[in-house]
Amino acid sequence: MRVLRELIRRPSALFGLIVVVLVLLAAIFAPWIAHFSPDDQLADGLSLEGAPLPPGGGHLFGTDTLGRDLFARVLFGARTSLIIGLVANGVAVAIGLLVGLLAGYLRGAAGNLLMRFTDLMMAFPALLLAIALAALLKPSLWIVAMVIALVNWVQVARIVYTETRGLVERDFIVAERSLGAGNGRIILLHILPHLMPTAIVWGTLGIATTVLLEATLSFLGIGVQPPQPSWGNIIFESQSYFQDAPWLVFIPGAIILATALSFNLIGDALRDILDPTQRGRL
Amino acid sequence: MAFFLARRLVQAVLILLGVAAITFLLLYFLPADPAVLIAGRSATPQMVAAIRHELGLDQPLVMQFLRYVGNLLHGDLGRSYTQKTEVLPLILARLPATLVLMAAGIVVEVALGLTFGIIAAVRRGGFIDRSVMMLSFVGVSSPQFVVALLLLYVFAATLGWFPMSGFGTARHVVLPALTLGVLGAGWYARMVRSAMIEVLRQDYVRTAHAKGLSGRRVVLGHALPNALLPIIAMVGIDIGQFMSGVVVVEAVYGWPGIGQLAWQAIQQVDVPIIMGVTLVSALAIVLGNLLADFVAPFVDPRIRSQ
Amino acid sequence: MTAGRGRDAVLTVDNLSVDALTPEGARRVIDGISFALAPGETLCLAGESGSGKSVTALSIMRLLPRASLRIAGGDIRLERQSLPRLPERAMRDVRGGEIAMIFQEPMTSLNPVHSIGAQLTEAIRIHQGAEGSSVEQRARDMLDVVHISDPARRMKQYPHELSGGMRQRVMIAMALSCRPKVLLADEPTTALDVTVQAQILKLMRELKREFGTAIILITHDMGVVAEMADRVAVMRDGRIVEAGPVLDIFERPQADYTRELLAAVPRLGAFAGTDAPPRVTATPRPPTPNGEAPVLSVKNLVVDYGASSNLFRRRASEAPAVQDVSFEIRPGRTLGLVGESGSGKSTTGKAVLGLVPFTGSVIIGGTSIHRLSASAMRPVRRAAQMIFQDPYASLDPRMTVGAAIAEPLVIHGIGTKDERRERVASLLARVGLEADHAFRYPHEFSGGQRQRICIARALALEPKLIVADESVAALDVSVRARVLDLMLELQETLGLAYLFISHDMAVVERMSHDVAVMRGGRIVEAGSRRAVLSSPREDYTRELIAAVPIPDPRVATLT
Amino acid sequence: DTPTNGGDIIVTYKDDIATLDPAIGYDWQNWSMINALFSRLVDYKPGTTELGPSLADSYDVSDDGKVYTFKLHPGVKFTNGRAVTAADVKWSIERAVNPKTQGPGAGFFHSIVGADKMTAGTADTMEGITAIDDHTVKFTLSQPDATFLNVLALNFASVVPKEAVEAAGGDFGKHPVGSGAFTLKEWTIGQRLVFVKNPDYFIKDRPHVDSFTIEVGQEPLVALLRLQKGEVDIAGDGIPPAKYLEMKKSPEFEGMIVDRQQLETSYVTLNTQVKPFDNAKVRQAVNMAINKDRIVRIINGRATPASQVLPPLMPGYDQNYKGYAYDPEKAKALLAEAGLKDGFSTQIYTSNTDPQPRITQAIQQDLAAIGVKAEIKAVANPNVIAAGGTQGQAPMVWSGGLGWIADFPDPSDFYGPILGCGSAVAGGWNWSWYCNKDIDARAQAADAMPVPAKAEERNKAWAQIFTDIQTNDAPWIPVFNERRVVAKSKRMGGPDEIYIDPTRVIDYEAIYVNK
Ligand SMILES: Nc1ncnc2c1ncn2[C@@H]1O[C@H](COP(=O)(O)OP(=O)(O)OP(=O)(O)O)[C@@H](O)[C@H]1O
Ligand SMILES: Nc1ncnc2c1ncn2[C@@H]1O[C@H](COP(=O)(O)OP(=O)(O)OP(=O)(O)O)[C@@H](O)[C@H]1O
Ligand SMILES: [Mg+2]
Ligand SMILES: [Mg+2]
Repeated sequence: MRVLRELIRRPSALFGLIVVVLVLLAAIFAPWIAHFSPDDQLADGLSLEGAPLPPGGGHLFGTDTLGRDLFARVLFGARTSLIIGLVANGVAVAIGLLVGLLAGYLRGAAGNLLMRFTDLMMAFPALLLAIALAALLKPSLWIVAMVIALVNWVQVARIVYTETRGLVERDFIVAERSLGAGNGRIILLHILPHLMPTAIVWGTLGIATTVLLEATLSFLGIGVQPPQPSWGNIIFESQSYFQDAPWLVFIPGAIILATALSFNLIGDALRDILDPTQRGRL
Repeated sequence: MAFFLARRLVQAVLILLGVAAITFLLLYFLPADPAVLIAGRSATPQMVAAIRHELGLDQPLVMQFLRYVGNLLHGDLGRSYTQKTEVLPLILARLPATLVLMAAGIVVEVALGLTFGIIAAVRRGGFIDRSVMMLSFVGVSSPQFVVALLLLYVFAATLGWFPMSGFGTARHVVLPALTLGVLGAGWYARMVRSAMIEVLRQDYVRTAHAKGLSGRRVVLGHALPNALLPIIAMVGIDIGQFMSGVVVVEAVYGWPGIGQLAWQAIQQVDVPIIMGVTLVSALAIVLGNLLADFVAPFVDPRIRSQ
Repeated sequence: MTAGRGRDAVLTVDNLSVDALTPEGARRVIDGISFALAPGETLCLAGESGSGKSVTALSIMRLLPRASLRIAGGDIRLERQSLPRLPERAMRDVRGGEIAMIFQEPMTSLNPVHSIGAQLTEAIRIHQGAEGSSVEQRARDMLDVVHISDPARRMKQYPHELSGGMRQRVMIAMALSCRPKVLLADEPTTALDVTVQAQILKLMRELKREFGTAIILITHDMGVVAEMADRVAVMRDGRIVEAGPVLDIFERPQADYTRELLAAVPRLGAFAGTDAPPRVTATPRPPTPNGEAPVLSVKNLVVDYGASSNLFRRRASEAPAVQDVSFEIRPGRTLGLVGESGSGKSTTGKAVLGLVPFTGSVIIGGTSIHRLSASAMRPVRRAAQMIFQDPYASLDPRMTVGAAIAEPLVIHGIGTKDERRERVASLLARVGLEADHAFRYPHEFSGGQRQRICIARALALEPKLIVADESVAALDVSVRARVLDLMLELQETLGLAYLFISHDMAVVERMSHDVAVMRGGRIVEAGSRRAVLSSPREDYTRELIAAVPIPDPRVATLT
Repeated sequence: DTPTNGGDIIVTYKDDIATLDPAIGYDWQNWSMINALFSRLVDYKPGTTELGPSLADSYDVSDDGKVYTFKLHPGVKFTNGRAVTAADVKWSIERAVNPKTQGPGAGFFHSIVGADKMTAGTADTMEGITAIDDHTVKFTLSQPDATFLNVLALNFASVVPKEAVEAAGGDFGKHPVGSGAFTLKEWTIGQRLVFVKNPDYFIKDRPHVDSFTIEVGQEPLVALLRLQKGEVDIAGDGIPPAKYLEMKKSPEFEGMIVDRQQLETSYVTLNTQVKPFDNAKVRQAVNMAINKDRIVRIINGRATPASQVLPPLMPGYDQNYKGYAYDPEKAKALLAEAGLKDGFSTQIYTSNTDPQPRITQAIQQDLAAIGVKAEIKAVANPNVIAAGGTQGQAPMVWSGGLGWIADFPDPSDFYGPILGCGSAVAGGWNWSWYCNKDIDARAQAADAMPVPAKAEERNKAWAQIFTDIQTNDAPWIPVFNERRVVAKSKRMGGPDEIYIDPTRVIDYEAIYVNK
């Protein structure tokens, strides 16, 4: 409650909060908000020559190259993209945190092994992994999310590893050990909270990139399968139309940007609020 | 140092072998059958079988892999299924362009990232800081294809300042490098900013001020060198990314880099090329990290004596 | 104000006020202070932590953090020039050129990525406009002046390759390289060994004589004040409560606060001839039970950091950090461990608690802890606790103080939530804090309070033995006195045994029953406090004792 | 207007040029380049489907249609200076058939005696080809083959010099030597190929341009921009959908767009071995469900809705057959008849390059309207091919992007490899897995009819075969016949059909620059 109050007090965080809430509402209530089905290729959705219709008239955001209502697609796409951006990216950050933390904390063979494994994964072109998984698994939204998580955790692990190495040397960790605290307790209560700023940066900056990555994957056939919309594949499908039908690229683009930015604003604010060392300080 | 390098080299070789093994295994499970693709649509099953035999695809997976590694040790990456030629020359022919673009892209990225990151850190919390952070978001959330084409329309097609396509002169590299740089600079700006904020509150920065140095000199001469380590690590990572992943920019600017080769190979499931590019990019990543480790002591003398 | 505020003052601070900007509004941290500094004079700023000493110095340099501190009124004049009104460009010439400053932390005040030479010559280049080999020569000369051997080689070295004392000398060389009129020294020796501190103080006096530099020396060590000052200004809560010539201050202190400050200063030799630490309370202490079994018994302890090897690297270290150390401590007694920096004191302390791998035997309360598994070690931990040198660093900044104190109880599964809460409250009370402090975070406390929190945490498990590693080094005199008193009181009431690690001889004298002197990883001399301090057998011990500044301006030890 | 000689032109493509080895190259980019580098015994007249003499001045067919004897044009030389002989012809075709060559054209030569042993790897030569003397070569077929001359006009039948192939050590595709209109002067991998005029070309007054340069790695959108600025003469990949309408309408591009029919049909295969498509009623029903007009609209009218397997330009195309009209109601009724009143769920495979996934989505929507839920599988081309060629795997495959463009203008090319029993095998291209023994027999009979003697009758027979297949069994949904679109600069001369040649894609021999 206190956190929420503090969030609302900051104008930038408030803005972020409003956008995020709007996007969430849009995702949840998409069927009630949209006048059209996102998959419905409307008979009058294309010009006679087959060109998409610009925003205005019956279509708030215009139509896409198949004559579907873009507004409806963006609304329903929010569901896909939020899952990709939040869940997939979140899982990636979580795995990265876990592996990096363990590798940095556990010294000796176990830590070394973990880090070498990370090196190996790092040296492995992400796209290839995705394609191979595409062939092995039946593509679905959740598989896509998993693939993205598998591809993206490595760099987080790297950074977390370095940071953990620094933290472990700090006196208060030694102090905890002298009190008899077990590894689990030290990791969860005393190291993890200090890694949150990094997690927040990667968690928020990563939203935009993963949403776009999903589009690349769908191009390779492992993304969400058509006609299911996602912000990424709306852009990707029609990026060559950016001159002739700019709304197809720039509307979802702006929405991705605003969403990622809003999460970042909230993240930044949360970091300040939750970090007690910032409180009462200037 | 020599010992350290030797150890890293052994590690690098192991990593490459690991990458080769995993890649091989993954590709083995792809449904596409190269023999069918080669034999063409007028072929009979016997012809397909004959070609499969020619390629050694009728042998067990382990044998195939051992043969691949054996050839690898002789510098033989195999023959492309679709291009019907040795893979190594195909990759080598595209290496110069890739390296040029990589160097130029990283230079732009780092230059922009450093400039904006430093300004944001120095003006922390202010209007400039916020604008820079906002821009960094625009950078990371822009679709490459659109940015590349926009730059091309404006600076090449309309203004005619740069050639629209190709590779060769310095003017050719400007737009592709700029595209990559603009898009990648966001990450760098963020990293530089947070590293600089940390460094700027160190005691030695205060010492530098106390000496009477100008603000610029304190920031660039004393603070910046201390904030460079994470940036160098990131450049190391980037080297690998550039080695395999700048398909879109290469395509828009007609840049003869490895990315296009890799993309075509992926689209055509040309396994030997995919393997080759994977290994080369893994090698680049490993070398990139090695390079970062190698450069780090020059930036931070403390590492030198470890 | 006795010394000339007149025309001959090189630096005048006139009714200076500084505000801290907080979300709640401005808070005054310096409140109308005035003083003047004559050429060649040394003014010591003394006073407890947070009294505004550093802020005063930074105000003079105009290096206050812009976002949080602002000069609210008054004037600072360098000869005739008013510094607050100077344009930034002109101020840059003043900084380092006319007023130089050295900081408390020699370890972090030099830039780790630039060579000593580069950092030294930089200031000379800027302020003297000189170039080339003459600058180099000048820098080498300065290193010579501060008694650094082999200056030519040092110029090429980097800060991490130098010892703390050497780094502080480099800082001084840097500060003096442009012959400033005024030198601001903010706790320049607090982080250093007594022996090194003595050398640095001596150096500063030489330089003052040679260059005629006026010095503002900030310190909380009254020994240093007595040693160095011509005049003293005592600060408290942003005000100067008393100022005057050093003899007046020490012999005829006017303000109550000054008297308090002086009373709290431990003097080496004050308790010469007694065996036990002085009583704080009137209650008679129980006779130290001599026959009891030792709480801690250490035999042939060796710690070798370099010995850990892996598949790729096997390197025998030249010298183990701790070699063949043996001692024991009985309940209710304190063993003081002294020695110069790097002699292995902390390592010994950590080994005793099983925090670093070691060989030899360590027996705590009858249990040998060598190679004990984590779970088997747990009950031992209840009996032995540690208080660290830096209380701030040893508290998790993201945990409330209450949670930190309850932490050991939680770890060892003692009590219910409510019981633990009560326990925390009583522990806080015990170390002189209030119950509602439990909900605050470490950064909201002063240094002394933090150290008490650490003590409370260590006491939570009712240990038999506490290893106190430099646990009062970071505190200023008055706070230090309170913490030491508390520790003694706890020893008396709870029968605690201490392994008390310090490089401050006076403090060791104050606290210990027995003293052991370490050097190069070995114990060179050990025995009862009386024996070691009053009639040391080793030259090294004598050197250590001699290096301690005596808080009496009439006794000039370091000339 | 008569063609003028001279000029250097630039052509762009997005993808790399794979190989210029005539025994191997088999995609629409390198097809025309190989065609220009080499010569064959017979060849098509530019821009037509009419066969005529080339390396061979004349030929002779035995009465039973089994023996073909060719007389070589005298004095023809490879560009390495050596004269072309009958032995070269024999060796070149044997090479194309040999499995060691790993060429995709081997199957075309199946009717030559000895071809089966060669493809099985049990023989090194084919007794069906004999070099009688330096200038005479004789082919003996195991059965009459009406398309044999067409086969000899394929790139795979190009004549290559043995010594050059061997000298190249497996890399002949990068160092081609032939006797065609052009020679390859430079190949910078990933960047450009430069072809220059062969001064000794045996056909008089050919080619017209001095050289043509292929620039690869060019994004089609950018290629058009460069075309507009005059940096490029032919944008080989054509006009991407995003630009098509704008360019069509803009007067600026007047005369720069070539837009022509080709021998192509885009279709959906219905796997006759997979439930419920094993029921002909179901296949007919889905045929009626597809709104082809709308699909054509989605690709901006760059195609004509198709009613049957054969494209309109192909001999044997049945003008009168109208196929299945769009009628969702009737489709639903048919489904109900088949016992699928509530529809069913299935999958449709498609290539993942634009616009194929979009077209598939339109098909998906049409199917949904009759209660058929089709899940789209958009994957890379080789994976589509793999899925189609695996028994029982892909219920439906959209052929767009891998579409059947005829190898030669003969209806048989649309049967054997994609609808005949012989290709309904693992790894085959008959993705409907359609096998009708009766039809197979009729096809064999039609192919044995000698041409040109019975050409008319043969075409009729084929027309009936395809009509019967579609009316009775409906293994396909023919969706549209796509037109090819090429953009060229205004200075390029010549009729449209040499820029979209029915057999050569682009006829580099015939194109010229206006002075
Ligand atoms: N950056 C800052 N922002 C706000 N308040 C500050 C800042 N720095 C110091 N203060 C406040 O100014 C007062 C004086 O601090 P100062 O650092 O001068 O104390 P000090 O006498 O040097 O103490 P110490 O002996 O611990 O170094 C303190 O109350 C402190 O909280
Ligand atoms: N973690 C470590 N790894 C390697 N060497 C170490 C480590 N900690 C300490 N040392 C080395 O062991 C020796 C003893 O160090 P220790 O910290 O015990 O000294 P100390 O007497 O406590 O000094 P100080 O008064 O400066 O705290 C030193 O040479 C030090 O460099
Ligand atoms: Mg201070
Ligand atoms: Mg220590």
